[in-house]
Amino acid sequence: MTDPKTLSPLDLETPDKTFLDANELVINMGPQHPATHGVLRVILRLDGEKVLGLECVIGYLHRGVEKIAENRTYTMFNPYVDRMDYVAAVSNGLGYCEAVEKLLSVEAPPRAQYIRVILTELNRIASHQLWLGTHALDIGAITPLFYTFRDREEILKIFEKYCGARLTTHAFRIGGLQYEAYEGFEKDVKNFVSFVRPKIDEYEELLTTNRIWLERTKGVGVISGKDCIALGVTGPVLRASGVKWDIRKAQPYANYKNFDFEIPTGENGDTYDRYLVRMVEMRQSLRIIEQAVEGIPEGPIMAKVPKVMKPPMGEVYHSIEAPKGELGYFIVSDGSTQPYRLRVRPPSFVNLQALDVMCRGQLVADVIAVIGTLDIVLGEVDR
Amino acid sequence: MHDLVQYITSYLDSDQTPGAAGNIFWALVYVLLVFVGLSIAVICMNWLERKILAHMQVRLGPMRVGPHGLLQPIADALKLLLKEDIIPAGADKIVFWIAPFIVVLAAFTVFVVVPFGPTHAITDMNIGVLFMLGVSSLAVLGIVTAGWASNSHYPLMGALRSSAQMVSYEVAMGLAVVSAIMMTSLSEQGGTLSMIGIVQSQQQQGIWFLFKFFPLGIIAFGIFAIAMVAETNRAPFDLPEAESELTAGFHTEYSGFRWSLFFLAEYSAMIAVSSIAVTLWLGGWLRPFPNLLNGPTWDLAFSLIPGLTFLFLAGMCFYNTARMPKHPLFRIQTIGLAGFGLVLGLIGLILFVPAVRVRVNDIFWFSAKVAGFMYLYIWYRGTFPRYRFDQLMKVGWKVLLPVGLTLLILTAVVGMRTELWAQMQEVLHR
Amino acid sequence: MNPVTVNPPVATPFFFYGLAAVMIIGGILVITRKNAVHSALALITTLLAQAALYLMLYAPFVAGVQIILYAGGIMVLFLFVIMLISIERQEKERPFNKQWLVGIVAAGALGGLLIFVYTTTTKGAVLFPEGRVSYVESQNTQGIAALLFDSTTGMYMFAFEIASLLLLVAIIGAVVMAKKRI
Amino acid sequence: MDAMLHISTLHYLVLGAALFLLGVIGVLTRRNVVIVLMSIELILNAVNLNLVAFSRYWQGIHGPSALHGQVFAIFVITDAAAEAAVGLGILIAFFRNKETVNVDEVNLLKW
Repeated sequence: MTDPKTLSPLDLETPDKTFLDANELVINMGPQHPATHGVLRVILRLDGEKVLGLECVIGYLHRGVEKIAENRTYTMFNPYVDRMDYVAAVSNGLGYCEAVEKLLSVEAPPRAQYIRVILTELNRIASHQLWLGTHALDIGAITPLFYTFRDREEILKIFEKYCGARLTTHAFRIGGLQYEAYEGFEKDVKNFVSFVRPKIDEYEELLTTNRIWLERTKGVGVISGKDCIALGVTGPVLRASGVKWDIRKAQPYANYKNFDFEIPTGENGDTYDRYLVRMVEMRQSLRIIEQAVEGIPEGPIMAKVPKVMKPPMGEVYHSIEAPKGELGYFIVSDGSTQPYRLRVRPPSFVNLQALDVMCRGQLVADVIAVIGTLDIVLGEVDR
Repeated sequence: MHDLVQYITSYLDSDQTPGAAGNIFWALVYVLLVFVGLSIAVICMNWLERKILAHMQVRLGPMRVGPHGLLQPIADALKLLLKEDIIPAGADKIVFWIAPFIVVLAAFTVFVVVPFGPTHAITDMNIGVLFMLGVSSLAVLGIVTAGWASNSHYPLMGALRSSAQMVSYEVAMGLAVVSAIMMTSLSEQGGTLSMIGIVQSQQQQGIWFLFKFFPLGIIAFGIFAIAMVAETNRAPFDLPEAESELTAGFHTEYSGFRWSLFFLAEYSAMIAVSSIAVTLWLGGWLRPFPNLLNGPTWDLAFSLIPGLTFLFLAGMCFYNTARMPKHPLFRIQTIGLAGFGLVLGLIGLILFVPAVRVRVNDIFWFSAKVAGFMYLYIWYRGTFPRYRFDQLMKVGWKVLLPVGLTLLILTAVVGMRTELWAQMQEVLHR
Repeated sequence: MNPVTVNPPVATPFFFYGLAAVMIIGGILVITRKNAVHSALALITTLLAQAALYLMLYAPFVAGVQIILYAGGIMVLFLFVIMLISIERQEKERPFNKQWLVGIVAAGALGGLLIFVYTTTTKGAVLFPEGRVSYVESQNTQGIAALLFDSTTGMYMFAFEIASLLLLVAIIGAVVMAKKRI
Repeated sequence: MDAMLHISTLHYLVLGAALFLLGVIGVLTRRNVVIVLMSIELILNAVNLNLVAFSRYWQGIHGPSALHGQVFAIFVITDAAAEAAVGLGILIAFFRNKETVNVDEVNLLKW
């Protein structure tokens, strides 16, 4: 797990003698720790409070999602993907459905695509809100958490009204949607947009110019764009480092090319920039939602998809821009009803690799901030 | 028997505190009163903090135990007392056992010299401020030993952080205090370290030291206000118990009764440092504008405020009683809330009795000022993220210390400007 | 600045003997405990009892300084250092050195000398005339300040400045000694 | 019995002497440098007690402003602070090099 080029493996055998004579202190953070966002275990090698290096130990939440896929039909596997990034279940579903659609060479009808975009972007806002709340909580500001959860509730209500579930929605079907948008869906979404816009200002009011917040986040966990690309880091983390890479623009899927939105980028690649990027992303998502709601076409919501799906032999890789970064599905089909192999490229897992680079030379308290800013979900890291 | 009665009643006419008057009976009564009052204040703080914080965070806070969660602190206390008291296997048992008591002792002993009024204090010490600073600095011993005795990494780190933090902020705190003490020397009876003397000196100079030598007084107060938050390990300086980093800092391994002692100590320490701030800068027990709005009419008007405050609180209770859902399930709660309002109203009415009114006025204003600080603490907690350790040290040593030193010199120069001016004239004329 | 004569407090002997006992027991614990933290805690107890004795001697300012500096400052430093260095090894080792017998004998001899001096009268006169502990309340803090800083009575001003210089030297010395990399 | 109940200067001196002896025993017999330093603090405190007691005695003779003993006590406390800081600094430097805090292992002039 440790990259030998950058870090010699941690010596966990020799016990640390004292704070003083030993230059290094090895401390174990997690898997039961309030700030590791789940069951992440981080082994820190410290000099006093300075981090010399760290190693992530993962797998405490491993459920073998990819293996399960090999024993399920394409349709049956669909709900499983919701359980990976449970914070952004809709995005996961979108990625999977589109990947299978690509394999089947079908395309969802326009109306389905529009509703998909609305739900996915709503989900992106929900995910970012949850991130903001927990991240601020890690840095010690307890109030934003309650604000974001209050507003996230509105999104979850829309999900619940649409498909009956709040968290693991299973909103999409291969080839389109199972449910037609309910009566008043558009009105709800419009209401939500006008409701949440001032709320985002409210979060920013609490944090953006807060001196302590600035001191805690500026210059913390800096990572350059080059390093990001080398490590495969994607999503807001990459964009905050100044690389303008968003799959919605770079390889448009699901109708995104019809919408007018901007990709925010940062300059310094520090925690504060990542915060700003995500805040702007929320606003951009609102913009997309507004356009999508205005332009929902009438028409069918399901493409013609066979009842028993037997995709032709072959393989397909399809990636989407999930809230946390590039979420890719690589599916190998042997022509049967079940995938021969399904591999997920989860953004959290890849982004977590950057933790070591970002934390070197920082203090213990910064590790917390950096874990928060990476926005990992352990369900997705461990799968 | 008659002597005893005389001994007891002699204090009531005294213009000194029982300790200074050598009246042991009343001193003990005051010790008891302060102890009970402090415990009640901590309980109230517990409830208020949760409620205020909750309302800041768009939620309700405790609502289940009693009307509006009024009995929640009592339920919490019961839970803590009944909880198993765990001593970790590798812990140093004696030290682990003693540590919380050191902290509590330090936090409570401070109140020996807190002046709730010119005669309402356990004793008036010649070195009151010094005593307060000294004793409150003893709390760090308890914290360090607690962290060490737990024999675990996180508590030890919390303890080391905490001790470093408290020791460094004591310096800035001391400097701010000295600048206030220097201001006392401008009054007729000369400079003093006695807590009561400091308030009397403000009364005599006709100005709260907060506004003295504007803006020097306010800056000194600001330094103290920052340092006191750090000193009590509260947000945004709550690193020793930084939840997200060190789980709970030095008291990670504590549970049950011992943990509740730390809790008690934290809140009484908050009240203690707020009392120092109130005494030094906000005129202690003096009511607002004692010199501007003087005369019997104003005196009467201000002395009615305590009673009115309690009547207002009682009114709030009755209003909420009327708003309670009319459902059999809520009957007990409704009655409870009404009863609570009744008690508050009775207290309010008692406070209108002239004999009580005169005696309690001081205590009311002092408590009201301290309560303002308590609200500030909660407000900070609701608003600020947490400082990082090096930033905290930077604020302490590189900002507060130089500012405090400069302030000290400036205060001395401004305070002695007439003498300095005279000397300069002398030199020039020579 | 008027001295106020007050009556001798009633319970003085009780408090004196109580505090003396605390101090002696604390002192014994300091030199006998294996664990340095226990020693430090015993020393803190001793120091606080001594501060109380200062109060009994009508020296409140010294008592205050004792609490702030000794108990709140120096002992925290001690505890800090004890926690920095490991003490697991010391637990198992013998706490006394090889010449402990010689040390105790030497200290005993010194003690004998002191007892001899205290008990012997010089030319028939008692060393300290009985009852000369005066009960005069004075403006203690102001008095000390007058001795330290006043332009007329301040005879210790120079010594005070030297003391501050000593502290400066000590600060620099401690930093140079303890810093890992300067 | 009266001498026992009437606390005089001598009482404080005896207490000071006892503390002083305890400190001396600690310095001479203990191996742990930290405890040796603490014993030195004990000695300094014994001296302080004597000084303050003398100051009291002196006040009885020369009036309330004769506080020289207390001033000296404050100087001694200052001194103790300096001593503790430097002593513990040396201790840390020593510990870093030798990984021990025992005085009888300090047997080299240079290492």
